[in-house]
Amino acid sequence: MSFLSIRNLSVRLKKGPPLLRRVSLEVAAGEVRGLVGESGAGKSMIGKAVLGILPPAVEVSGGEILLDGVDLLRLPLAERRRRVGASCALIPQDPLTALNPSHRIGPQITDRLVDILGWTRADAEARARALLAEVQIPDPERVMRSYPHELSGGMRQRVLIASAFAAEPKLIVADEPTTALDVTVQKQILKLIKGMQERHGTALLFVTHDLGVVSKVCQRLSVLYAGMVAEDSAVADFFAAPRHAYSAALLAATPKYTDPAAGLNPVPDAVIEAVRAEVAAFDAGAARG
Amino acid sequence: MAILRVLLLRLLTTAITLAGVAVIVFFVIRVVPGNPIAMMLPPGATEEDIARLSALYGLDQPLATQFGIWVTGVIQGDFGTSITTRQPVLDLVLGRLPATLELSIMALVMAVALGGIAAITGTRFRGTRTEGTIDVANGMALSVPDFLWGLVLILLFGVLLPVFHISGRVTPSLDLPFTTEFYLFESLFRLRFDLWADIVAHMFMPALALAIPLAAIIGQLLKQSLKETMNLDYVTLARTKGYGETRVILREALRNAALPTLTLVGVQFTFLIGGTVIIERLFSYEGLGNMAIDAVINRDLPLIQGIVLLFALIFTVVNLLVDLLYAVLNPRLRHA
Amino acid sequence: MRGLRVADLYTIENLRLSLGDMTAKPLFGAAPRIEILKGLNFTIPKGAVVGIVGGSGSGKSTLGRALVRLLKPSGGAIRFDGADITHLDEAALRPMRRRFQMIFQDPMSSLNPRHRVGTIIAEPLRLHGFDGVEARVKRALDHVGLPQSFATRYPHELSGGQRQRVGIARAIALEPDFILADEIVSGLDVSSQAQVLNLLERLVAELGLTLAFISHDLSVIRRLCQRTIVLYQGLIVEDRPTAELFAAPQADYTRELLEAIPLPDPGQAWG
Amino acid sequence: MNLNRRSLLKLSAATMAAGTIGLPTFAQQIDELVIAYNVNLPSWDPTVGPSAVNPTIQGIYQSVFDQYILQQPDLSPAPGLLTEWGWNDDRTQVWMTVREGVTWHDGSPFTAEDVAWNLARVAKPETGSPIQFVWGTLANHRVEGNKVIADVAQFDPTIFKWMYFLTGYVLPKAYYEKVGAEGFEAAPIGTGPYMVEKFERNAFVRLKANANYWGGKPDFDTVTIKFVPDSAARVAEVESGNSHVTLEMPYEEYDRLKGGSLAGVAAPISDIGMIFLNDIEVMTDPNVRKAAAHAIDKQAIIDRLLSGYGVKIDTLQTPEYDAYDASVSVPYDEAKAIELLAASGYGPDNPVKFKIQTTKGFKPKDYEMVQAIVGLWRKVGIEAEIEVYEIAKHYELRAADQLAPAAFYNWGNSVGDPTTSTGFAMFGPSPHSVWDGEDLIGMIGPLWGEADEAKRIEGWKAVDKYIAENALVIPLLQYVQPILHAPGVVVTPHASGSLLPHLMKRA
Repeated sequence: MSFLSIRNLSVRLKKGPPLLRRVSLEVAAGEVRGLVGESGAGKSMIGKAVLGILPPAVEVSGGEILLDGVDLLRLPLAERRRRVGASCALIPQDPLTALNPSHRIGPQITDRLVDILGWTRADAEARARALLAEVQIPDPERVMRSYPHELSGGMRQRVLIASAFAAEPKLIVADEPTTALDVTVQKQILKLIKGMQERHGTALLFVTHDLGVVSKVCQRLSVLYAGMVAEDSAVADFFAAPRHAYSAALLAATPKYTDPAAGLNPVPDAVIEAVRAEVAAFDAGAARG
Repeated sequence: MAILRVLLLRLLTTAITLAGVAVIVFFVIRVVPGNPIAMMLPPGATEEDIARLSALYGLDQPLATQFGIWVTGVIQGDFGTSITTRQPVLDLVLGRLPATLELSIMALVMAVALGGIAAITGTRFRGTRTEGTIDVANGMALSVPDFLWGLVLILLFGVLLPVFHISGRVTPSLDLPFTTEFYLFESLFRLRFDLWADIVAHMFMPALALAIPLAAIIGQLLKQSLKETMNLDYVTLARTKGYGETRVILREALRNAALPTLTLVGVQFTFLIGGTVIIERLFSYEGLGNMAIDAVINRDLPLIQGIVLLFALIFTVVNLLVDLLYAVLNPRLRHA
Repeated sequence: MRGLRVADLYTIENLRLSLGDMTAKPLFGAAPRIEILKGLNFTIPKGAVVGIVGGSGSGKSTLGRALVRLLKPSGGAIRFDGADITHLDEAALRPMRRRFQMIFQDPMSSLNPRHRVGTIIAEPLRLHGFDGVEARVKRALDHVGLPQSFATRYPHELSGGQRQRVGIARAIALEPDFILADEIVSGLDVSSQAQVLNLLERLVAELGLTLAFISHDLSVIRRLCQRTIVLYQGLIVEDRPTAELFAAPQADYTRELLEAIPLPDPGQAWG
Repeated sequence: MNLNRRSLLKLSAATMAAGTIGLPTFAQQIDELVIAYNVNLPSWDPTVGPSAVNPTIQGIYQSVFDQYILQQPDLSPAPGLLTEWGWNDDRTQVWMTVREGVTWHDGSPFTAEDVAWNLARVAKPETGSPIQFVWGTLANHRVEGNKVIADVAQFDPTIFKWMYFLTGYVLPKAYYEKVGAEGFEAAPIGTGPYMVEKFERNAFVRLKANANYWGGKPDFDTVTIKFVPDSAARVAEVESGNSHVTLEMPYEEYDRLKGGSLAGVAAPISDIGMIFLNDIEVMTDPNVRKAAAHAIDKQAIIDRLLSGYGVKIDTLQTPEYDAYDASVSVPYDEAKAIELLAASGYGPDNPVKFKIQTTKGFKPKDYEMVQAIVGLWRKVGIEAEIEVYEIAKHYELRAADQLAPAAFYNWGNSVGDPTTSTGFAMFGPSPHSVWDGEDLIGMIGPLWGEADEAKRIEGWKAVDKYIAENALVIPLLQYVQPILHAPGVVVTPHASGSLLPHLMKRA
């Protein structure tokens, strides 16, 4: 059975339009699933719903989020928070804003271990040092005493990765973790995440808009459009032959430096029309049901 | 390095500011109508009496000469002698300064506590009726000036439900073993909690009256700042770690949200110290402000000069402290 | 290339630019200068589309701002259409400003949210004394493929791609000789990105524009630009026709950049 | 930071807790009398500096120090430290018999030497007595047994009245010479009914009864005088039981509280409200002055603005003063005012215009009174423009003879002598007067040195009558001082306005 199993998850703006329309997907233990789509497709809503960090204006309107077989949505808030905190983690998008500027690095890695999981400070710090070494940060001791602003963007992202792996989570949500980075740094970070994920056997829900990144990191992917899953495929299958017209168009629009003539084809209007019709039909069905 | 630079620069500007204040206050209070001699002339005095008394207090000298004498004295630590109290100005103002400082600090502590609690509660329950209630209370606190709060408090806790003292700083019948004028601190230091309780019962209302408007400002600003901070990535990240909402506010957001509030609180704190003048009068609290009003009424020129200079010094020192505190709290500045 | 010098719109010689480091400012005196651009030499021929690429901190955005004289160089020379604009003051620059326009990365922050699209495009036209402003606004909207009805909309009512088109319309309405596009597609979805790039390509051809295109994305550069300048830590490490550069990158840094790009292809060797 | 935050929270929690502990005490039986006083006491020396001539703090001075001559609550003199006094026949010497058996608060004996030293001290210009112009009229002070003799340098018929007026206090010679001015400020002693036990500037003074007081030990052993300048706070003080006695509050508050748990006395005091007229501009026209005087309905103003607490006056003398003449009357007469103005060509359609200055809040309802007067004037054809000034500015303008044509002011005269009311207020050459008419100077001039007391008083009465007939000043009212007190204490008001603890008794 999958570690994470999302079934018919619907999310909407409070008193507003749906943002996710009965999304279902599975992430097996140790598996990396990519979530791709254009902005507004709802890809990062899924990760937020799992972690319980949906914006205040957004609510879950239906479905189940089974984590290790337990539906998170039915748990009391405190219990859900504890369970998620113990077995899941987030690698956020922007390393510049995801570290608290007034706390030193060390406590930002060890806090969950000490405060939530009840480790001793010494154990937690030893763990943090080991992790910082694992993410190839030179002189972990010094970095732990540093403040975020003393570190470069790439270093901060490494800290965030180390922090995400601190409690040996079963699942990590990586929400566009390299979008803010230079392409050369991106490569290092992606390799790092991939390597850590493989070594620790962690399942990864990898949210990105970049099909190139997906092709390097993920085993399976879900293509989203307008809050619906357009396609759920193994990565190799997808790039060989996308099944859905929309995902095919998305692939065609992605530029490839190796082939200047290819790519840069905007998604054809016909495809957009077709997907819109699909959404309309879905909403009509939802209204009836 | 950054802090040292700020400190040096500020010491320099403080000196310049104080010199400017000294010049301005000296000449302004001699230009406005009313002079100390007119204030002490009884019926029947003649022109000769005016001249005689003016000469006695040195007021017959040209302004520039008077200023020269005063400045020379000030540089040597002699701020002159008060006309009404016939005591050295420096002794008088230094004797009253601790009372005002204690009152201001108590008010600041209360304002920070009240404003902080309001902001944190409002943030914790944002979007609910609790936040609305806090906003309304904040608005009310802000729209009423401190001395009116003083009157309201006197009626509430002085008359209707008499739990606090209305006037003074300490019950006159108590024997005070103090060697300093810092009663509040010294009573704690000497473990005389009976005296401390009496002093607090005297300070409570004036301090609260001063604190309420500032608490409202702190509450409003800090809440706004907290709410913005609560949307930042590191706060979201902390939530995923399993922390509860209150813990997230206190641990992750508060310190960062407090920084922008801090500078403003510094400015407002100087207003609060200014507010002690009228509040001390209302509560007959024996501080600088109460003395300042008497000094102005009696046109006690040397005393007015001394008090204004001291207030100016307090203002600049407070601003300096706020800047330093800002630097200490903000790691970015500290390491720059 | 030497023979074509007369046709160069921009000639950049030994361009240096340094900025004060306020974090290290001493008690008295000026802040120490940090050198951002360390002596650049290149030309931009009329009608060319030049890509400027580099990582963060390479100085590419600083270079762009120097070209349109939003920043003042600390050394070297910038010649624009034969005129030395290196040290011109603001008053002297004002009549020239129309001729080099800039499109920004974040269209939302560069468009006044209180003004309608029509006003946003018309305002600089009026400022520079154009006649027939309304007709020009309509033409500009046509050029960027937006319906004329968009003139009455506000920026927040538009999608990211549409906003970026408004930014382009505003720039081309002034009939400039040169447009600097700074990371204008990096915030867009691939589909909108493709649309905007196609639009730029068409406009360059139709209007005979000279375009400098700053980006960190080599895939985009390759599609659009005839020539590519690679910046690394304030220096030009490679300046060659795009096709040659991609076929056989010469600088280590260029190679590293190319190899780091994840192609949408699971089969790519990406190690 | 954590430590700070925690300690801040702790401190504020402790503050809350302390609020409930530090309850004020509410004594049913008054052991310690607490008085909420309306002004601060700046200085303990009652003979020099501005405090010495501030009428409002004389009550505190009189608790600690004795005056040469005792003044009784009705303003009349009685034997005090001096038991007898007078001039020799040709008025070239004064003599004073000093009471025997009186001791200073430190136990040392009070002697004639003390009296002579005091009189000589304030007569010297370098001492800085504001009343030196009075004390300087005596010279060559000397002691003969228990008598003090002094030569009259310049005859002043009021010299003995000053001995129970401003600066007329007796300080201890030996002690003062020992401790000096600063030492005396720190620990003042006198011969008065109370001794200073503790003084906290701007806060309170704690007094202990003088068991050896020559006039008998006062009723209350301990009296604390709290300085509470704000009237709302003073009212709260007595209402809450924190203080037993207070004075000077709005009359509405007085009326509200005196019927309930508190008692009250409201007696007329030697302080009047008046309008100075300056002989400039239209005020040189007698018709305008008289019309202005007749147009004011003083009783209505007292009733409406002061809740009836005030006594209408038509001269600068109140009924308690020596030169009071009930026959002089300037009645409210609107028709007469209109008639007078018409004679000078003014009327409601062509009003006479001038400026009137007033303080705002210095005396109860001062500004409101002037507003009401301006309203009454408007009805008869006087258009007065109000200018508000500070009391300090009033003094300065008056000393420079630059007051507006009309200026509201109050005049205290606790000695009750006409020289210190009409005399200084209306005698042209005095810096206090703004009326410079030669005829009045001629009338007043001889009275300064008049040795025949009956003739002197009659002379002043004639002056007051002349002033009233020609409307050279507009007297308005005599103020009434409201005093609130707990039922457990009986307060005897003093017509001088001084609130004297030793006159208070247990009920």
